[in-house]
Amino acid sequence: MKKQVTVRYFALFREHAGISGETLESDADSAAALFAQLKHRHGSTEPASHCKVAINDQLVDWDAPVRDGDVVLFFPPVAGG
Amino acid sequence: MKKQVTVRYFALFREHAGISGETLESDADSAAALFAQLKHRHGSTEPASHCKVAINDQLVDWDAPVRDGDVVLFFPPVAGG
Amino acid sequence: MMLMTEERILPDELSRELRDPAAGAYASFEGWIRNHNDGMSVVRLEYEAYAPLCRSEGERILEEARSRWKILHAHCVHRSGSLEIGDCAVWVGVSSAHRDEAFHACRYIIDQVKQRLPIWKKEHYANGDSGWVNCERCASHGPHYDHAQGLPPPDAKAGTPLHKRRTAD
Amino acid sequence: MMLMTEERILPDELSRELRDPAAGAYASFEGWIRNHNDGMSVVRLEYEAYAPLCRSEGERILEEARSRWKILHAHCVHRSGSLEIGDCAVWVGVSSAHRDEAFHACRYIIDQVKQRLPIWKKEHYANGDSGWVNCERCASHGPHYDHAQGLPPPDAKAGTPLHKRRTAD
Repeated sequence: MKKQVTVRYFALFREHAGISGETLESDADSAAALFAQLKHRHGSTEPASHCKVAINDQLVDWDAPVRDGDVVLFFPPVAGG
Repeated sequence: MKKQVTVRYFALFREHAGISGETLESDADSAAALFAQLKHRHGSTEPASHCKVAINDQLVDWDAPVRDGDVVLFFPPVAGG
Repeated sequence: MMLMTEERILPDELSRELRDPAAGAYASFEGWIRNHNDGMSVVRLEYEAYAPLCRSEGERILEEARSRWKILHAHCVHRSGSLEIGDCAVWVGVSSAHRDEAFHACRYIIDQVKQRLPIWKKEHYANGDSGWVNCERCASHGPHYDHAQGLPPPDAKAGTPLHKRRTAD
Repeated sequence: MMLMTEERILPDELSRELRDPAAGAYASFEGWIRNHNDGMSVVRLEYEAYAPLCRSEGERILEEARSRWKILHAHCVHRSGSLEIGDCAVWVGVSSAHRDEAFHACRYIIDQVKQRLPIWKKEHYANGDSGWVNCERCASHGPHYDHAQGLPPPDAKAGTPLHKRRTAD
């Protein structure tokens, strides 16, 4: 089923996408599926497990469901400090 | 052989002795022997190995020789920081 | 308390908030911007952070430290934006009755902060190139563990290392 | 650099001396005067130090840290005289390229300083009593390992614990 989601890209992903976010329609059931569908945007060829995902400002597992109206944040590997 | 040495007492030893130091004659061959001879002054009944000794501002082992003119410092167990 | 800031970090003021008559020990850590990384001469760093999650995840880390060790107070502040060599990028402070707990908690917090907070840094090199810094955990898997292998460098000139192994610790 | 001082310790000024463009990490420790020790309420501490040997032994400890870990700078300052609750009695700061070395060296220095420098502290309690604080290493041997067993308390009232097990870490 198609749902509308807002996606945000960070750092490397943002630079590759050329945009910091977009709202789109997707039938992806999970965060992982959505990440795979948007590979052309964020540009990462590596497994999602190396990156992180948050839905509605909560860090979630990659198998977390994506629901209509969700805001999904894709984080490349972090490097703080 | 008698030699003249200057002894200094610190902290607990100084308070027990009632003086911070004295110059005296002794035939003690080692720092340990001098410490034992002066037990009535520093008041410590425990083995010298729990304390420290310096001669002429160098920390030394308890079997270090005591020579004429030496300044011998007796340190109770330390507790810095 | 976990804070994100674009202002200069002032450890002296921050440490005052950890003071406590029952505290006998205070351990702190600061991450400073280094002038080199992996053989490259670094002139400047840019930190990008997603502040809302940095704060919530940071608070979680501090809470974990408090539950694991008997400490009195623990704070962390992380900067974002553009930083110069010598600038303080992150500060962690912990106070406790005894020093063992302060040291362990301080180390735990900085280690977790570096692995879990959504923060990324881009190094700018003396030769004009720039590159995103690879995460620490990946770096520990060796040079072949490269997250972005095959990813076309979006803003890099030829020869720019896209991911650096490690930076300021 | 190992310093002994009777003045207030200012960590912020001291840390500036450890700054280095090659430094990515700065770990520091401060020992603060605690208001309690071993169940007794402490109001003040007096530190007696033999400064010449504190300096030379302190320099030796710093040199050991430099030879064991790849660090850039390491300093230590210890106070003597009369200190109040909350005062900083000792400060250790270490800078290095990476954080692991700074943490290890900082911990090593404070541990050694507490065991090796000729410094003694006398606690003054809320009830008017006072007592010399036992050393850490002896404390770790348990309550029966008492250096001064049998030694008559020179200035203590009846019931004063002559040696306390531990104090501010």
